[in-house]
Amino acid sequence: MKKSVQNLKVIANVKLNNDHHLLQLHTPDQLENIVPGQFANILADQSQSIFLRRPFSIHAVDYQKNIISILIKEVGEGTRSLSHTPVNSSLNVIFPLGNGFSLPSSSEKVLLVGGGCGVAPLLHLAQVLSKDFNDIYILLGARSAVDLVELNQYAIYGKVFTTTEDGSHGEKGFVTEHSIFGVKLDSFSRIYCCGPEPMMKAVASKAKANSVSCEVSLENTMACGFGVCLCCVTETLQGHKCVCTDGPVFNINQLKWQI
Amino acid sequence: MKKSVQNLKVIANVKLNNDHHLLQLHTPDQLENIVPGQFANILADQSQSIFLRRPFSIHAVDYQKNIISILIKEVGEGTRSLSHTPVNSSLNVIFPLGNGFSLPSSSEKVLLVGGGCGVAPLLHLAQVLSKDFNDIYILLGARSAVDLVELNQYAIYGKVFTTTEDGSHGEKGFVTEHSIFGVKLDSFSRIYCCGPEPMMKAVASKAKANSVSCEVSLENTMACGFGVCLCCVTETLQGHKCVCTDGPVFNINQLKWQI
Amino acid sequence: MADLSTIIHNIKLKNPVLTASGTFGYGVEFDDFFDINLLGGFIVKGTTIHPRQGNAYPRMAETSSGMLNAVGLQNAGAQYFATEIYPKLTKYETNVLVNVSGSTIEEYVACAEIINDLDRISGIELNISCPNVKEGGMAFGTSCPSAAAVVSAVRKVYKKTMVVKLSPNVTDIAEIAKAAEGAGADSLSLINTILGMAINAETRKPVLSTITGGLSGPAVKPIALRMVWQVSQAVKIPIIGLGGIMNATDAIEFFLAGASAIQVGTANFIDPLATVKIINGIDNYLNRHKISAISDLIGCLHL
Amino acid sequence: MADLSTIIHNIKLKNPVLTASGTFGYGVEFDDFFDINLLGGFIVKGTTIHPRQGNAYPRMAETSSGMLNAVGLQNAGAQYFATEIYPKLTKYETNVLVNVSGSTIEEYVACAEIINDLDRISGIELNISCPNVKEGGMAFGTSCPSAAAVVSAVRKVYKKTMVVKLSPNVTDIAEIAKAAEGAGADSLSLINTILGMAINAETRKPVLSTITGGLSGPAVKPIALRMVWQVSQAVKIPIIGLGGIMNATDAIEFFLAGASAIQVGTANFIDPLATVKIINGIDNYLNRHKISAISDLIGCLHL
Ligand SMILES: Cc1cc2nc3c(=O)[nH]c(=O)nc-3n(C[C@H](O)[C@H](O)[C@H](O)COP(=O)(O)OP(=O)(O)OC[C@H]3O[C@@H](n4cnc5c(N)ncnc54)[C@H](O)[C@@H]3O)c2cc1C
Ligand SMILES: Cc1cc2nc3c(=O)[nH]c(=O)nc-3n(C[C@H](O)[C@H](O)[C@H](O)COP(=O)(O)OP(=O)(O)OC[C@H]3O[C@@H](n4cnc5c(N)ncnc54)[C@H](O)[C@@H]3O)c2cc1C
Ligand SMILES: Cc1cc2nc3c(=O)[nH]c(=O)nc-3n(C[C@H](O)[C@H](O)[C@H](O)COP(=O)(O)O)c2cc1C
Ligand SMILES: Cc1cc2nc3c(=O)[nH]c(=O)nc-3n(C[C@H](O)[C@H](O)[C@H](O)COP(=O)(O)O)c2cc1C
Ligand code: FES
Ligand code: FES
Repeated sequence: MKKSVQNLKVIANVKLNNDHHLLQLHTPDQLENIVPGQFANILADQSQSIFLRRPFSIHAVDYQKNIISILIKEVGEGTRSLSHTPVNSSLNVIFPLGNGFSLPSSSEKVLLVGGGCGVAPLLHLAQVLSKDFNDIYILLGARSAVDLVELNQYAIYGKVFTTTEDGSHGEKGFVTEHSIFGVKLDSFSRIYCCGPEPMMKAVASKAKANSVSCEVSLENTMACGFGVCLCCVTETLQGHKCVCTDGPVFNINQLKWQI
Repeated sequence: MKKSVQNLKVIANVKLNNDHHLLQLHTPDQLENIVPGQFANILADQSQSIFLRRPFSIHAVDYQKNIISILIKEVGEGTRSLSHTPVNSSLNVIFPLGNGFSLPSSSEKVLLVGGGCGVAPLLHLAQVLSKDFNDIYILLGARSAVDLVELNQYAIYGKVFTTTEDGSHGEKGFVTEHSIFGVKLDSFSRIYCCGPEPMMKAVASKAKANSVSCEVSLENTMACGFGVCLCCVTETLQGHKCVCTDGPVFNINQLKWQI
Repeated sequence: MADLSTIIHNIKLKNPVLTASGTFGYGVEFDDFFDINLLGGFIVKGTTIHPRQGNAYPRMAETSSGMLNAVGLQNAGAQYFATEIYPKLTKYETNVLVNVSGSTIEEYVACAEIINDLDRISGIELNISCPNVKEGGMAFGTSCPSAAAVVSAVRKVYKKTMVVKLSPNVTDIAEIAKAAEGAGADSLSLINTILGMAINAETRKPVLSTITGGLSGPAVKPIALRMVWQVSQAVKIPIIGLGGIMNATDAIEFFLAGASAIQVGTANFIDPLATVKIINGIDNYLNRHKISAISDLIGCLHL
Repeated sequence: MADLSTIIHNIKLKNPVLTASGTFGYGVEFDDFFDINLLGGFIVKGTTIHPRQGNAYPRMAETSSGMLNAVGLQNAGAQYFATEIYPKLTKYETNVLVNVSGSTIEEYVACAEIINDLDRISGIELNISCPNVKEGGMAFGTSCPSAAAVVSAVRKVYKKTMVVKLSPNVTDIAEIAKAAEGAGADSLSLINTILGMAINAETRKPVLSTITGGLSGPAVKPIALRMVWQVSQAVKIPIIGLGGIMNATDAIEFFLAGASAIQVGTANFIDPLATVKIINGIDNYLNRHKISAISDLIGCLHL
């Protein structure tokens, strides 16, 4: 789909837990193909402390109803303001942006690993992957059971595993301590990963050790979101690349990570 | 009453016409004496274009219920945002500020002249004056009948006369063209006036010609509202005076107006 | 429809709205959003003779009504621009200017020479004001002799319209403006970003990898407007005003202060359609005020 | 409760929060709001040897995250201050500093001499940076020789702590800072307002009677922070940082950049209680980060 600037109507705003909200945004136009991992850059109410747009992964897409969903974790003023957008008001959104995950061309066994708010693009990814009969394992990590949102949604598309740091849900520990990583990781043909950078590096390192192809979705401070400001670079083997256009998804082999 | 910074609860917000709103603000503390003509400096939602507070005359005071009313005319972003403050939310208000009108010590025949949004402090003034058996004439001018708000409120406290530029209510023309100014103006011992500057100057000139004492309430661009920034000066015979502390009410004899 | 056309030396602009270098990529990034031929013109990214990787991440900090950037002139070099990017820009019918930068006078000259050979480029904007590079850049724009030296050296090799972009990080911008005019500038653009800094109180670190960076956005508008006004009193060549322009009203203010054209920078990030809205807004303003041509507004501040 | 005390030359402040000259009147205007003895100290309005009417109305323009003022040092003169206002200030137990200005070196000296005789005044802040007066003011603060001249002249007559307030309207603030230090300044405060301009597009007139005015508020914070950082690298005397401080986080940023104390200016207009909130906020920050004293934060930016 071509990127565009649109005023999307908020048709639902569901509070999932203390700091997560799920927003459903409706467009009157027919949605065209959005690649899982692409994101939207959203304008919050401008205030003294909110000047720029805020980027959010596209969490789910409903092509029938022309709805995109956004999962928002409150971390500062912008996410707080957006989390409290009233239903029926509209938000100014630039989307879809970025490259998205690369998808298998035939059925494969894939592992999706998400932690914290990094889970957002994985639902859409699972949704799309599940259409092509892939064998989908989804591992989600969080601090505690309350931080694991929408597990039932993921379960529609794949086998869901969890870890929590306090052991209140699934296995205790970090995602990379989950037993999936203990057994033969190379039974997976691909790993898709999204979450805090240390977690992604840990996953990438396991993937690399087992020679499994691995893609990660990076975050970065963005001013534009569509490749014109050059503020969002990450170091790659081909030099500085923009996370907003060359990414946010990168194959770990492209990155200069010490793993 | 000592000035203070308070969060006041909006207990009513009534749309009076296309661009006027009446806000009732409640304080949990007992209100002490507020002089008619004093004002409040209110913080609107801070945005890129609203940084400073906005000053508004105190329009009416209810000492029993601890309510002050504010009459707001929408002219820009700040007044637009304040006009749409939802009931039950709160506004940060510094009040009461400024000097207020000087009140007669015994019963007198007084004329209150207001135009446009300048009518705001006159209701409170009429309210207070009426307690001391003064004979109160209230002349209100506007562009058209729809712009004349709350006439019935003023009628509680005095005899109300009106002018409109299009003749849709009361006499046609500007306030100074009203027949009150045609007959013996010196039957009044005081004139209180509030409105656009050209109108106040016209009234002041009639008052001066008839040797009637006249007080006007000035507006000015204010940064603080309580006398510390020195941004709001007006020229007086005693040099620059702050409209926010030495005013907003001035006797016309203090001013350097060419009338 | 009012007459929005304006002239910058030899460049006739159909309307006075340009985009600021470093905020509009190479224009192509906006093709999805609108037809950029609607613009008076656009100015491509800062170009240098040698390819530059730019500064390390993080390069951006949000501030009150503004942002700091520390991009540091990341670009693939003038030769790459000429062979790989320029051909893609020839599809546009509007004016394209190239923002030229360097660490030494020789680098400026070498870069300008390459651009001089590109037919469809209407002019260059000589960036003597980039605060985000260790050598050269802003250093040239902060003293009269060095500004004059680089401007006159480039003047010798560059034949078309040469706009010189001034730095706001100076005591007296009018002096630098006069020096640039004297050395052969055809037009002046101002302001580039103002040197600023952001600190993360929680991590106790500077937000930017370079510690300081360049401030842009509405926060700087009052400063930009003042400088355009001061420069317009000091020089005869046309001025292109920029700094914090978000809407048509802001643009009008710059015309009144003396700018013959304006550039839109940071606003492109917040609203990619800002420029078209500004063009329409200027037209509306002129019609509402019964002013038939934008030229009747330029420098017409009532004092 | 962490140790918030800090030292500016001979002045021991119980906490690092002062108020900026011209934004806090003579302190008494805040008596209704809070006990101003809670402050580390306050700095009274710009005082000159001769009474000044200040500039004509309008003197203020709101801008994005900031404001312009063109007050122009309205005050009743040093003698009036000494006889009429000073006696009212002796009731305060906290530090009171007087901001001193002038059109000539002689005027600065004469004014400082009068203040020198006032026992309860802890120090002066020499304002060589006011952008709103025709003569003197900022002109002294924009070149090293003139800054040094006025500072050393006042140094001869003023015996207590002399803070010199620098202008941000310069190419290289570190140079001016060194000149002031060399000439005998005990401390430096920065920044004063940045020269800016506002235009009303509807009336086509400048908003301020003086055309240009001084910009303050959060819009200037990144610039102020950068300058405090630059000056802290250049001088040994303590720095008082200001410019756009609205809350405790802003204040912490200035300490990290190298300020030993801070001033709150424009924020007082928006929230008269801003200073007390900032004092509490700094205490909370130190406790949360387990830092026992503010002195452990000053200049401790992790690079
Ligand atoms: C491509 C992309 C996709 C994203 N998808 C989602 C999503 O689906 N759901 C979601 O809740 N969030 C997502 N984020 C993160 C989200 O954009 C930030 O949380 C948001 O911008 C913070 O805004 P704020 O005003 O609330 O916080 P701020 O006040 O701006 O910052 C609060 C804190 O968060 C940190 N922070 C701010 N922005 C980022 C960032 N981009 N990366 C890392 N740390 C940051 C700041 O340093 C600060 O400590 C995504 C970011 C990117 C780049
Ligand atoms: C002592 C005092 C009492 C006031 N009482 C009332 C009242 O009871 N009700 C009411 O509706 N308004 C009152 N006002 C005016 C009110 O403060 C302004 O209308 C308001 O500040 C405008 O804010 P804004 O953001 O909507 O408009 P802005 O966007 O700030 O300005 C919109 C337009 O209004 C003009 N303007 C802004 N402020 C003023 C001002 N103070 N005086 C004259 N023109 C101005 C601007 O130049 C501009 O043209 C009073 C003002 C003062 C000083
Ligand atoms: C991310 C970014 C990159 C920039 N890169 C350049 C550049 O390469 N060359 C240049 O002359 N100016 C550059 N600038 C400065 C802008 O062109 C402009 O002068 C400045 O941002 C002020 O305008 P604004 O407030 O409208 O953004 C850059 C600005 C930003 C924000
Ligand atoms: C209305 C106003 C009046 C000022 N008057 C003075 C003054 O008399 N002397 C002075 O040194 N600075 C004066 N200043 C500058 C402030 O002290 C301070 O340096 C500046 O506002 C930046 O700080 P802020 O952003 O916190 O306001 C004044 C500022 C304002 C807004
Ligand atoms: S955010 Fe602007 S280039 Fe990526
Ligand atoms: S508004 Fe600040 S002194 Fe009147």
